[in-house]
Amino acid sequence: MSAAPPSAPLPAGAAIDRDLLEISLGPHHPSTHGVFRMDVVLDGERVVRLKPVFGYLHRNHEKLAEGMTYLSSMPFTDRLDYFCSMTNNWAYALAVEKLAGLQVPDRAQYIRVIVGELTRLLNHACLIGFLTHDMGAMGTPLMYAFREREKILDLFESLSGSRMMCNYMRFGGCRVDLSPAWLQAARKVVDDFPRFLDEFDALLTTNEIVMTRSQGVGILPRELAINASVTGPMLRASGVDYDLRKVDRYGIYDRFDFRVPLGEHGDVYDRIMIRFLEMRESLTILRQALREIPPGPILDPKSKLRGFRPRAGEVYGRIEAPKGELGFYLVSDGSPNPYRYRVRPPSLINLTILEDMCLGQLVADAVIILGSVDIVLGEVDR
Amino acid sequence: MSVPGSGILKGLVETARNFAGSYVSPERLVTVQYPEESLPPPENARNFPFLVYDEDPDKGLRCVACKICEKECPPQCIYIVAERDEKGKVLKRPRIFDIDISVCMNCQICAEVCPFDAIKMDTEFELSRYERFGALLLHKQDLAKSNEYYRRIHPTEAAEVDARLAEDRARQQAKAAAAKAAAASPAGAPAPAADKTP
Amino acid sequence: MRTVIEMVWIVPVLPLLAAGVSALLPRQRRRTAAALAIGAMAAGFLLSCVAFAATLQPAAPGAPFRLVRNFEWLQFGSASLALGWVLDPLSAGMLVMVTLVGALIFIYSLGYMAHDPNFTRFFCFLAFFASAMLGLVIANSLLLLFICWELVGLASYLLIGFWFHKPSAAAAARKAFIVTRIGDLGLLLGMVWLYRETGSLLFYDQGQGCLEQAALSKLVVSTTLGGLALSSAIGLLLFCGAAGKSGQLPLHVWLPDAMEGPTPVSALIHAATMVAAGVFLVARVYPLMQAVPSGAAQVSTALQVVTWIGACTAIFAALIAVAQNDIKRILAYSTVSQLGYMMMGLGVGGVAVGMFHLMTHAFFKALLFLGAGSVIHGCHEQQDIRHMGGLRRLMPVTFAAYAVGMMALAGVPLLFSGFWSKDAILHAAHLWPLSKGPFVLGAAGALLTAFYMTRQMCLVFFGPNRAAHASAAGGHVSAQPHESPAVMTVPLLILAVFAVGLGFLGSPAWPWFQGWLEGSTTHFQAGHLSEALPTMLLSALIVAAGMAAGWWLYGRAPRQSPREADALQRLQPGLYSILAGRFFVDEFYAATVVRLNAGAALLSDFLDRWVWGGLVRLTAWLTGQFSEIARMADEFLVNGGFDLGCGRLRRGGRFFSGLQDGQIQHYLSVIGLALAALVLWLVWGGAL
Amino acid sequence: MNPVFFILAVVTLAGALGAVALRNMVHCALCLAVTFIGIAALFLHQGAQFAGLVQVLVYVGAVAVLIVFAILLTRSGDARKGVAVFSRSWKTGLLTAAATLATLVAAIVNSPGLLREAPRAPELSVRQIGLDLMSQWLLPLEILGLLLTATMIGAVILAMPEKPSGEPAPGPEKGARP
Amino acid sequence: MTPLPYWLILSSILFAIGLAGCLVRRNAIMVLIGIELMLNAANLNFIAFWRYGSGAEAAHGIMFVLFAIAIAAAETAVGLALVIALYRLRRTVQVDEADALKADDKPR
Amino acid sequence: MTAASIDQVFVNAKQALLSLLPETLRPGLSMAINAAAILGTFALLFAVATLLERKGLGRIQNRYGPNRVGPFGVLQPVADGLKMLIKEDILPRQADRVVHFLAPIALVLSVLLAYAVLPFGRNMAPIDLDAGVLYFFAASAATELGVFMAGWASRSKYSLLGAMRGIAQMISYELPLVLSTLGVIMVTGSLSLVEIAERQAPPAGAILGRWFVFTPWGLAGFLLFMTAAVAEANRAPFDLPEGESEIIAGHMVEYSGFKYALFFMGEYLGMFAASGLAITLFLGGYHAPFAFLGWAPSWFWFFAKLLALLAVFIWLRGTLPRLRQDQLMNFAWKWLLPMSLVNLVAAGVWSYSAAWTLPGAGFVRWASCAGLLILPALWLSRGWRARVGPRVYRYA
Repeated sequence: MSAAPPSAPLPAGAAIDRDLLEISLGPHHPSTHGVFRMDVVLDGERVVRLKPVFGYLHRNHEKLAEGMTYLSSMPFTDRLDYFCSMTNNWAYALAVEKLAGLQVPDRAQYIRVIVGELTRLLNHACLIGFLTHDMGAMGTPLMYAFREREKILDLFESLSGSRMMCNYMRFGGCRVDLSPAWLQAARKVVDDFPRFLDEFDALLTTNEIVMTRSQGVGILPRELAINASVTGPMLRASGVDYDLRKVDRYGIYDRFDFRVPLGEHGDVYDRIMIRFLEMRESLTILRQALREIPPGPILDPKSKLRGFRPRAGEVYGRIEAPKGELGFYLVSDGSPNPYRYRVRPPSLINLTILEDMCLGQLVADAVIILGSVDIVLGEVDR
Repeated sequence: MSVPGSGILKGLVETARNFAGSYVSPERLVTVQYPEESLPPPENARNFPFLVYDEDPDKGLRCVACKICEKECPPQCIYIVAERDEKGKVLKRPRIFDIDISVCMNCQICAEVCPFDAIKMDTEFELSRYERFGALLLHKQDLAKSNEYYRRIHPTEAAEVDARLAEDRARQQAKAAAAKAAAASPAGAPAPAADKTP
Repeated sequence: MRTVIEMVWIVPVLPLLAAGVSALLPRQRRRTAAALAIGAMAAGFLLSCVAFAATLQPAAPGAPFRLVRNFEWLQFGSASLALGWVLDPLSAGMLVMVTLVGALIFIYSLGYMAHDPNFTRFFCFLAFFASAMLGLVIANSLLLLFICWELVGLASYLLIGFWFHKPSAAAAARKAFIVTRIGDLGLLLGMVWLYRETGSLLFYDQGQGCLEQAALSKLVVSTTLGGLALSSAIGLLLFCGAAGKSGQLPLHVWLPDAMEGPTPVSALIHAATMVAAGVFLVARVYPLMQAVPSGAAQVSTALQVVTWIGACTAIFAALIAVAQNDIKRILAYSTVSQLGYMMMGLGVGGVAVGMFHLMTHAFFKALLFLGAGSVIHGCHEQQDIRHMGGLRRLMPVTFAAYAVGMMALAGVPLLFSGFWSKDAILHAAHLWPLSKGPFVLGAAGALLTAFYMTRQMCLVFFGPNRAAHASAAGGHVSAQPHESPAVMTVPLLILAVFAVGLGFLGSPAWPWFQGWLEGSTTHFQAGHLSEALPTMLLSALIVAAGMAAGWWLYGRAPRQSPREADALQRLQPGLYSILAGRFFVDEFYAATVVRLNAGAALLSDFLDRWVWGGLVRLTAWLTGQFSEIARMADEFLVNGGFDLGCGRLRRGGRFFSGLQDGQIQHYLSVIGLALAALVLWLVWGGAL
Repeated sequence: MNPVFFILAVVTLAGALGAVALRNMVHCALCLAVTFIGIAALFLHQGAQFAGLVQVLVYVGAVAVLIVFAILLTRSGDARKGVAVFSRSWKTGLLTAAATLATLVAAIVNSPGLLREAPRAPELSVRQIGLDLMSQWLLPLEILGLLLTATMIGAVILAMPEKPSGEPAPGPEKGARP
Repeated sequence: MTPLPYWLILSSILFAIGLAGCLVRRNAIMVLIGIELMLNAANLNFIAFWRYGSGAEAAHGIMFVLFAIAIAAAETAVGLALVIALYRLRRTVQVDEADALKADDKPR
Repeated sequence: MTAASIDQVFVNAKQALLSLLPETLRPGLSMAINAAAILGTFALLFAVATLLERKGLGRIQNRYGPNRVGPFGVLQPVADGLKMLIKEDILPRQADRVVHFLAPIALVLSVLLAYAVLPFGRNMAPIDLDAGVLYFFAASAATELGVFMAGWASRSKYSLLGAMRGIAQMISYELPLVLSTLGVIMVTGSLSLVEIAERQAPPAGAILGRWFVFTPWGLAGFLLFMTAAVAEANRAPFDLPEGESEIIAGHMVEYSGFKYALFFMGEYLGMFAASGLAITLFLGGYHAPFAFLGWAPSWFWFFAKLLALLAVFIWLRGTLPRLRQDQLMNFAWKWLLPMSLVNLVAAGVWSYSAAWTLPGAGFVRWASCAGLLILPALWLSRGWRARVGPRVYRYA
């Protein structure tokens, strides 16, 4: 055990005579959700300084996109948040559609909502699984979540051809139409899902250990959340009513009846529970969408694959991705390639307040706080 | 609040149910013993691209080396060199058509942008090789698969493609016939130039 | 029936269980806690009644019923400590009294403390207190008694300081604890001494106990310092404890301050039960206190002291009570005064006289305190009687009950218990062979008692209501006083019945109480009545005089505003200020230490500045002169040799200070070496 | 001399030597544990079963671990170069120890009455020890209980870190973010 | 059976080693270790004398050892707490630097 | 073959074997046979347990678990063992070689020593020590040193953190562990495990054995003991010393190959030993649960109970997340320790009230004992209940 050298500047608030321990959690660590590193300075087991270090997975995504056509960037968006390729596609498609003035046909809108909400289900379920795994639950909830996720991924595969890297949406609609058989399968998945949620509920939400571990831990105050432009379930767990599906009403979300659950304490438990409740709301959206989906074309006839050149201009398109506000900022100079391409990744921005939440907590808390932020390093590092 | 410990008991009951359920309910025990049995890929499944040929693996390739796919390929894993004749004139077929499928990311964009339905997505996924270099760099002859194969793995899509091609061909022939008729009437025209469909 | 008597220890254990359980309860479970405490007390009361019934039958004529069960608590080596419990008329009477009064007060607290956030804790403490008190009562071992005694003190501390957020309450609790501790030191010393002399702390142990003949006869004959019999010396030490707990004269200061606790606490502890523990202790060890060598007919020294202190306390506290304005403080001083009466009764007339007053007093003082609590409750926490008045119409039930209590305390003849018990004391004092002093003091005290109670009645219940003045004068806005709920008034009425009826158990004509305590049967004999008639008449006269004086001063022309001067003050300003200042005992205690200190400092300063200073200056001058001469001699004669010596010394000092280097290991080495040398010397030096 | 005794004695003494002589203090503590175990074994060898087991439970299970904890807390675990391990007066210390040893040994050797065999095999059940503790030794036991309580409180208070004035772990002001 | 003097000599050596440890090492914890060794040596003697003594009173030796063990444990706890407190105060546990009671030259 | 002869088959076999040998060698050889039997049995049980754990966890998580090596994967432990044996033994450069080497040995040895007093069957206690329970705790006390040695010698921050956690946890939970056994010791008046086991035999004519777990204090003591035992064995939900989400594997992080396997084995052996003690103290030892099942040999019952407790261990591990360090400590000191003291009082009340003969005394006895346990339990957890609880969420 080596103390921080006495000459090193001490973090604010650390008692001078304490022996501080500096450990590096990551980049190869079981609980950092990828190649992410936290430089943690501990007083005993209490965190007095935490420096998130990322960039290990940087792939030059934004710069690459400026050198290729609009369409070519689509499969790369799959790899941002590799749990949620559908919503990534959607956000990008939304931005380009705004830029090019394309109209998405109704059926495609419905399909987008369906796959988007399915994505939310699988993301939240797995996140809760990962989080409880970080709490040491031996992966049991995670395995249950993965069991259900498989069913959704099967749906995605039979729809788009790939399980995770769907590359499904196109500017002005979707790539393939879904079949009645697919709809049937999707209904079955949606109908079965509540049973899994109940199972999860019994396993976790009133479990004393989970509550003890997560209540009052990693509190994110409302003001800080707003000031740090945190979005998504994190923000709503802190009690801010902000959901782009309600605020922007992009796509056709105004046609569905659903509620936005809000937390009160802004701690880890609230973040878990908000995701639980959001899954239930997603299920109601899905039921409505699967019931009401109309026939029709799935692609704007004005859209074209080859030689796509939107007019010059700039645009910002955003959606409520499972992890928060996912936005694409595009500048076009009228050429086939975007002039500027920028992603607003929710994971990265939600991660910026990690230290604020972790200070004064124990290492074990830091791990679950990180888990509760819900990051995917593909999106953080891009 | 209920009795302390009830939440833990509930959890224990839940895991016990899953434990027992895994013996009786195939819905819970979803694992497939992979090498012995494997799930059939769905019809839409895609993995790596291949080149479709009709009848002859070399001559029958539908590819005309137009290089649209090479340009659109996001990870730029396609390498095409068009065939030239002795005089250096570009012929409409590839001399080299390489795909480095260790780079390829299965996005299907090549297949989508191809105007000739010449490149399609395969469903083969067992691609492990023992060599580190070159084994996953597929050449034209490795990539060429017959249209029958294509029909087998993607029946619906292939049927659509076949129908479209047939329609195209019919239109071409009609057009050619019309042109021929027109040409035949005024003067002798260079004939086989219209034979550009593969 | 037999089982109940055998298992009388259950009586204190029940409230202990209740206290334990309600300590575990969350604070919202108010009803449960109250039900537990009251249930335990009620059950205890029933069991006590059964036990009481058993004691009605004396074991033999002249020997009261006594059931003793001892057991060994600790054994080390050959010695052992035994504890036990005893059931005799003394303890049975106390059991019934404590459980009954306690239960009533508990019920009363339901109403009084209804809005307190720490309701649960309150009942926990109450039950704990009751348990300790009951344990004290049935203890058959001075050790067990002492343990319970201290527990009672602890409970009292907790309850006085129940509203510990009030600094005055916290201070009062501390004061009570410390002052009684002073007395307890005496008790402890007495106990240890007794154990040394008799080898047993059991009161009754088949002839082996310390209160039984074998031990007493040994104690009586041996004397200690100043010819004092051992029994008296030990008895006096024990009395120190009793004086502390019962607020006898030098140690009475804590009791009035203890009124900072909630009123039910005042009623339970500082009127009815706990303060009676001192009296009970004296009664319990009475054989020891009164023991004189056989044949000698004089009164033992211990009893003389008890009598005089009791008498002085009685008159002293009564005087103070005359000039107090806080309704509870008046009652508190009255309690001190009555405790003095009890002590005096014990001294002059024996166990029965003292205990009889204790019993009657318990009921009517509890009644008075609860009534005062009801008044305070009705007047919105107003305790100053100058701000009351005219409550007779607003609180009729309280008034009636209070009046009964007041008359019992004042000793209104014939109908009220206080008359009979006080009369018994006065009668016994009158017959006391040594001096008539206690009788005179007691009679004066009785006069004063009647006077101040009348004053209080007049100010509180008669005349116009002066609460409006307080609010007009910027006090908190208070609504009209109102009658208290039934849960508070019903216990009052029950107590009132007892305050009236209990007196007939001990009237001179039919001294059943005395007979019961002594184990003889009694019959109605009107002849005794006539024997006591003169004293009765006298005391009736005294009471009448006191009440008349009170009415003349306060009732005739009721005061109109709170700020008006007191009637007595107008009459005798100097006396009044002394009395209102409570003879400045507190101030005396507080000031003695400080003043003494300051005076000593002044004296030292003076001595220092003038006497020693002068001497020093003189010496200095002389020395200066002398040194001038010496220098001459020095410089030329001594210097050479002295310098040499100094150098040596300095070097030696340096060497030795090097040994004293703060290095623990060096010290340890020296110790080790020395030890080795010592052993060597012992083994071989001795062998050779 | 009994071989069992000999082996145990050697182990114990070796452990003790290691415990005072090794440079690395953690090694010292571990050697100390070996000594304790050796002594416990000697107790067992003597037939003092209960005492031996208590020795292991208390010394190995608690005291050794405590010492190890203290070593870590005071960072004395690593013998740093250039820091003297032995005190300046180590010669005096050794001399004292040697003198003590010599004295004791001389005393033992010169006591003629000691050279005899053990009189009997001890028959002492745990129940007997318990009964003794609760009767004959009750007072010492109670006092010991009191002592242990006082010790516990004292040790906790001594080792409790002083509260730093102000906030225990001040983070940046919540919500006040530029 | 081993004769009694062997036990006593063993315990003497143990005691001497403990004493040496106490006197020779600079670290306060080592001093405590030395003390523990000495205590154990004493315990060994108790047991030996109990075993070889006349021994009618059964358990006296054992009792002494039991009490000694308990007290030694308490002593260690307090001693180590003191050492830790010392470390907090002075950042050192070398006994020869802990001589502040001498109060002259080294103020801290 | 009669039931009795099956019951005593191992004892008789050992006697037969010993009778072949000269008299002087017998005591030593008897010990050696015992040791060998324990080693063999529990090493085998260790192998079985790892397999069962992996299969059980798999099934709990809706997986198959290992099923490749041998039929149904039963040879998996063999494969694991082989793998562990042939893996490279990595020694960190900075590590203290000797201590690093000795740590796993010390750990496993001290755990193994504890087995010497467990009665595995009728007449099958290796040594019937008069102070058996004390011996058990004394022997297993040294495991803390093993953990410390491992953590310190590796010179890794993670392993040191893990070791500190481990020691703190083991010390804290040892107290309730010991205290919760005191009830049994008090009631039986003996520290000998054989005698304790015999006291729980079904009385003549009765069907149900007199297991201590059937009394309120026994049940509470059993639960307390098992909780503390789970923590002593560093098993979920108290597996903080090796909490892989924070400090990866704690004190074992720098170990590989066979030394790591030894640690693993130490953990399992500790678990078996604690379960064995729990069985002997509370679950009737080697006695059959019902008198009419007495035909099965006693050792069968012992091991059946052991496997049942093992299943509980696995089940808990498959279900529960782990606590945090401070919560773990609070739980030990502020809940478990007071509760084990209260349980001691309850046991006292129970044995004191045995003399009650009034009608309904049995019920009163039960009720008072249970109340004595439940009320403090609720009271002790009220601070926790005030802070932690299910929440209700609002919707925008």
